[in-house]
Amino acid sequence: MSILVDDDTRVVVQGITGGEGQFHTEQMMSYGTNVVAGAVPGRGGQEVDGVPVYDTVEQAAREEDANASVIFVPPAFAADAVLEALDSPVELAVAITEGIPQQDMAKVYAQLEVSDTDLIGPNCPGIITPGEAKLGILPGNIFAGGDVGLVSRSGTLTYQVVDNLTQRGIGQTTAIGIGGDPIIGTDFVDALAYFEDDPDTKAVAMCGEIGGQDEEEAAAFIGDHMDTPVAGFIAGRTAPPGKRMGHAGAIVSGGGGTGTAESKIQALDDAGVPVGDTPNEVADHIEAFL
Amino acid sequence: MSILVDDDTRVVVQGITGGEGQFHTEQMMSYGTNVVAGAVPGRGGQEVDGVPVYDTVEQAAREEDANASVIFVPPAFAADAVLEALDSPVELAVAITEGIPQQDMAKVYAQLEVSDTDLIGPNCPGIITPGEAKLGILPGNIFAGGDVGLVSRSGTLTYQVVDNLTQRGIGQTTAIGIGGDPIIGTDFVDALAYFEDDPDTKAVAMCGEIGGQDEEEAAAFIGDHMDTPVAGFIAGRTAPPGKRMGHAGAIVSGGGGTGTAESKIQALDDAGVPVGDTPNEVADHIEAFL
Amino acid sequence: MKLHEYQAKGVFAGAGLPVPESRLASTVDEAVAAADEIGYPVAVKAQVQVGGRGKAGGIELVENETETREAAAAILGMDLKGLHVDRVLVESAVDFVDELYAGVTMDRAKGEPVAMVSTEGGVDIEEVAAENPDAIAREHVDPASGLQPYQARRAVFEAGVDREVATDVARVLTTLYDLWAERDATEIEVNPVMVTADDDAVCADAVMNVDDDALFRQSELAAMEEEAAGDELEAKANEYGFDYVRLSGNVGIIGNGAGLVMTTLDLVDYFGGTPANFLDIGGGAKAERVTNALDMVFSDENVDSVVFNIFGGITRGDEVAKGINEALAQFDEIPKPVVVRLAGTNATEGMEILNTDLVTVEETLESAVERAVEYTEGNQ
Amino acid sequence: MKLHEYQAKGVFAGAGLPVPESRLASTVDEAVAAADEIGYPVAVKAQVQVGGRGKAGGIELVENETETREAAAAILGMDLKGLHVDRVLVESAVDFVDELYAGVTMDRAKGEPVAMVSTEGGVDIEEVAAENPDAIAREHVDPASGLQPYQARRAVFEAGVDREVATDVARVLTTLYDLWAERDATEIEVNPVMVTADDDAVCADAVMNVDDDALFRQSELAAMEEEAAGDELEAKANEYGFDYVRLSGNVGIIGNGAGLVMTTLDLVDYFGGTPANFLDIGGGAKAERVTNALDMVFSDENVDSVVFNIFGGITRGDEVAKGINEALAQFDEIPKPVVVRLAGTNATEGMEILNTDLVTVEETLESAVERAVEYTEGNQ
Repeated sequence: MSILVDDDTRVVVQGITGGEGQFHTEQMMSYGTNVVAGAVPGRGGQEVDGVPVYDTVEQAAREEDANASVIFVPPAFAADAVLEALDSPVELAVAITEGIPQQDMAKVYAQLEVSDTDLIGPNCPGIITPGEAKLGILPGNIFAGGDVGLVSRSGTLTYQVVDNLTQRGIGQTTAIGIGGDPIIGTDFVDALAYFEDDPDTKAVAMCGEIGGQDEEEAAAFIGDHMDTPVAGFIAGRTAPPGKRMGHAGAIVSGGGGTGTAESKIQALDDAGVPVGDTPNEVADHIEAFL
Repeated sequence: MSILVDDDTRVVVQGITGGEGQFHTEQMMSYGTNVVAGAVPGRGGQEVDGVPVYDTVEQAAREEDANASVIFVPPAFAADAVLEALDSPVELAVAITEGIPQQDMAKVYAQLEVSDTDLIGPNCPGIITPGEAKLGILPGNIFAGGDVGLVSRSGTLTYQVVDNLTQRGIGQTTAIGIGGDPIIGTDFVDALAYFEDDPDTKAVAMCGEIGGQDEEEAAAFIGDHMDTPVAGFIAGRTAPPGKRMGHAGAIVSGGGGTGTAESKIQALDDAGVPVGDTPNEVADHIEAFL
Repeated sequence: MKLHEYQAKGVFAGAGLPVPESRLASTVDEAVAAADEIGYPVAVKAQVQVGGRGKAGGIELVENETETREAAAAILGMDLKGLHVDRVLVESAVDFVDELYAGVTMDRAKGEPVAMVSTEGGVDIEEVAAENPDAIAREHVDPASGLQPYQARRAVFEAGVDREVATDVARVLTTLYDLWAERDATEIEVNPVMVTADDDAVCADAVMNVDDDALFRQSELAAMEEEAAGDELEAKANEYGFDYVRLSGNVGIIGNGAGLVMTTLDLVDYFGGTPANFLDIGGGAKAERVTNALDMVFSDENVDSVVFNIFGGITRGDEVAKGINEALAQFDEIPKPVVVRLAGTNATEGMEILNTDLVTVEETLESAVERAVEYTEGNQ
Repeated sequence: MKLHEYQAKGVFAGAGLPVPESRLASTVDEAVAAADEIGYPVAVKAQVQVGGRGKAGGIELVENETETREAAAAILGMDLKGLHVDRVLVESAVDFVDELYAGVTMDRAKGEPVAMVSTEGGVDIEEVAAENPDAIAREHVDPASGLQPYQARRAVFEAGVDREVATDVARVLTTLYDLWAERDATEIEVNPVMVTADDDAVCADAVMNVDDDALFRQSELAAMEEEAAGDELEAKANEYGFDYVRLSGNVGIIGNGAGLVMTTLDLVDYFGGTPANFLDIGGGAKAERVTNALDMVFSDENVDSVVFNIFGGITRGDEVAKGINEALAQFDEIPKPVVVRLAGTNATEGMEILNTDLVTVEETLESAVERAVEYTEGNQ
């Protein structure tokens, strides 16, 4: 089993005719993902790699039974593309786009609360259920099917941890990169709840980073609601306060002692979650759980 | 019994320091309404006729346990005043103000759907439960306690019908003027549902007018959901199509045959609701029900 | 408040919408000069606020000066559905291959704005709505968020607008919505949006109605309001601040509150008479307003009798009676019989004051109307 | 992007917010001339983007020319928390009776904007937030609707702002929110809002940070962006388009993806070293970016060794290897030892290409970092 995406996921790619959209559509398809449609306004009727393109997500969902969308739309138009997905029959939208203005995302977030559609991202690598479906830009070859769930705010750090797992023969149910922006759809708590409900996920690796309070909230959730064991990693222990390090999310606010690596590690520790000093140590903890 | 307002209604008057607000506060109090506070920004700490004034509705509700608001705020600021009431602990807001811009009301309407507070109006005479509470500008002396509910889009027409009832010894549980604007809070269906649920209301008089489809919807509701008998009146049978007659609501759209007096009378007739040719005939029908 | 086509197009152009080049003209010579500046062919369009101007002969397409003179001479001064044409818009004629409809209005049943688009443009859209409702794609709009670009695209593609012009039309629709919201419109319609052979979208007509209640914050639009053309009595009502509609009958009607006044009209009809007008003096009216109202109804030559029906709520019966007395005191002889019915607040006090030598008093609404209709019967 | 106080106040003034009269000055003479124009007393304020300027001696209140000369001379050229002061704002001094705080920011936990007001102005608001959180009234805002006037009033009255100035402060708060929304700000703070003896509210300071991702639609604000003052390497990183932060250690770090680069820094620390920088070359980097990144890290005199850690996703290992080879080919002698670790997409191909005469190759993240730290040990 898996969470959110699997063999039955039928993907529409928003922005399929763009460079990135086209490249990753090929990659997703060659991984075996069921890409059934593209959606680009004004490009309806065309084909990209044999995939029919529609003018709207609505049409793609209606004509091709698409139930998930992956969004490769430039930042200035991406929030509108996400809103289009949220207001369509697709059940899951995965926004890869980096650099969406924060206020656009605040408006998207307000709509998320009234939409039945889940959002992963933006500014994320996507989601993969090894051997079944890959929605996004994750390098498929490092993943392997298995019984560990993975959720991470960071892209390449995800790959690193997955690699540490796969190299020692530990496969994954599903891996989700939730993205490092200040405002995102699916967060740690959402993803952990899905993994807790998935009978095939025997352990979860969770990669956080400094900034915000998401890891603290995740720790509280784990302590209160999870039986599945979780191992954690927090990037940015050495980041100086107030310095922006790549992710908009990775700013230590300094206010009230939260948001720092220390507060996150402490919170996880309090919830009984072992935190690795290195990515490889996370794999050690996971291995010990199994 | 009664609907929405009674002896336990504790009223805050928004705009109590204005001319209309002050006059009708006196009127409401002399009718016996429990006016416990006023709310006017910057006027907190003052008193009007012995009623303490607060700066916000929130404070009035907290300090004086106000659970209903009557709004006498000039049109340019009235929508904000309604929003304040909707976002406060009061359970009922009655907006008397006439001439609120339509787009302001559209925004209020969107908030109504997520608020726990009911709205009556705007541009309405208010609501009265004879002998218990009067919220608004209705002339209290023409009402009498009894077992007939009344709901009307028009102010003075309400008085006319009430007078016809009271004159022949038929009293009222509660009378509501819902207002004639295109966008209002409580509509016919809402009010009829309240009356249907009120065991003391033995019959309902409903006064509609041309324009919109509210009476048609009310007719459908009566046919499907009401056991309490309803008698109706429709004003504007002789109004020429397309002419605006006072109320913004009273425009016959001409599109699709709805909105005209004929379509409304037909719909009520189909739902088994007798429609009087004169206000007095409405009283005849009501008398026959009792 | 309805804007004229030329006013609405000015507003549209200011918002960046594609409108044809045009000039306003009040004389034949001005029309010819305008056509010369713009370049032929041009359309000469009567600037009156009625629908169906084209069918009624109020729009002519002309190719040269002679035709312009002819058309302008014919249209200027024309009576178009009861309205006098005193200006024409001379406008560059659009060479179109397709006509669409785009509009924004309030869906009062849902309390939400709705944006609409259809490929059935250039014809009566209400007919389309009645006969083929699916030909109009509709998007309801959260008034706080506004019409989102994806919604506009969805509507346009659902309506079946050609793909080559679809995104332009979607942009027209979002701009129309933004205008609707920013300018407190109650209705905006472009019928037709013309599609040219080059796949450009052009707003060839423009209807824009503005919320009277919002004019206080729309100073630019408020400044466009003109004296009500045509009916002198309606102009007077405007001046007095009455809700007034002139009708074709002979029973003059004055009352307070739209619903009650409409009911009074209906009762006139019920008792076999015909109403001469709708006149609502509003809530809380003082003596002076009452005097003005009587003055208006007396000025209407068609009126043979007057029914004065007041149910006092905020309006006080004694104030009304005072106003009636004052108004009638001006006359040596009362010009038309007046029936008065007072009820509600201070009705008893009013009855005491009322000079019953000058008016007929009735107790009930029904009897008052019946009496007023009777008074007209000798004159029919 | 952070605006300078003078820039933010310009934006505020444009939105109709009350700000004191002020002039920008780069020399002592300009400061004196500005003070003369404005009239004494004035405040002379260092224009650098750090908090706590007052305590650090960057703000002086002066009464006359002598004091202005002294203050301007002292502040201009001053080093304030590591930043060079080259301009001062000379500003009319507000005679205040009270100091408030007003601000708007994003509450990322709720995904909603929040407007804040407090009577505890003029002091470190983060301390207030930590020690007395109830002293700050907060209103969360639906970003589609914006901050409603009643919300602003509720916050202001809840905070306990004096009634006489409350509605003015509420108006300041709604205007700050509108600016925040219209100008794509991530944070706006006025600390203090000064209240004068006449019950006027004046924005005496102004902090405004703008979303870098939204500068494409904020041309006026984007034009205010200046070359990063001070650090030459950070300026260079800006030019190359890298996410770069200079730190105080001696292990140069290059990687792809913020999380992985932060992890690399953490591992340097874990193995007993100190990171010299954070440098994220981003996703899908081609050879040229790799060359630029190496160039940057080599330019940092503090760097004794470099660890190059790439986990290919979109980024391809062969492209990275090519870039490393090209960058190192420029040197007769490699200036600093470079440890390379490639994993993920095309890592094998990259390893084959890589000129291992010039770099040390490690298989794992841990071993790569450990080796780089070892290389620095001789130099410590």
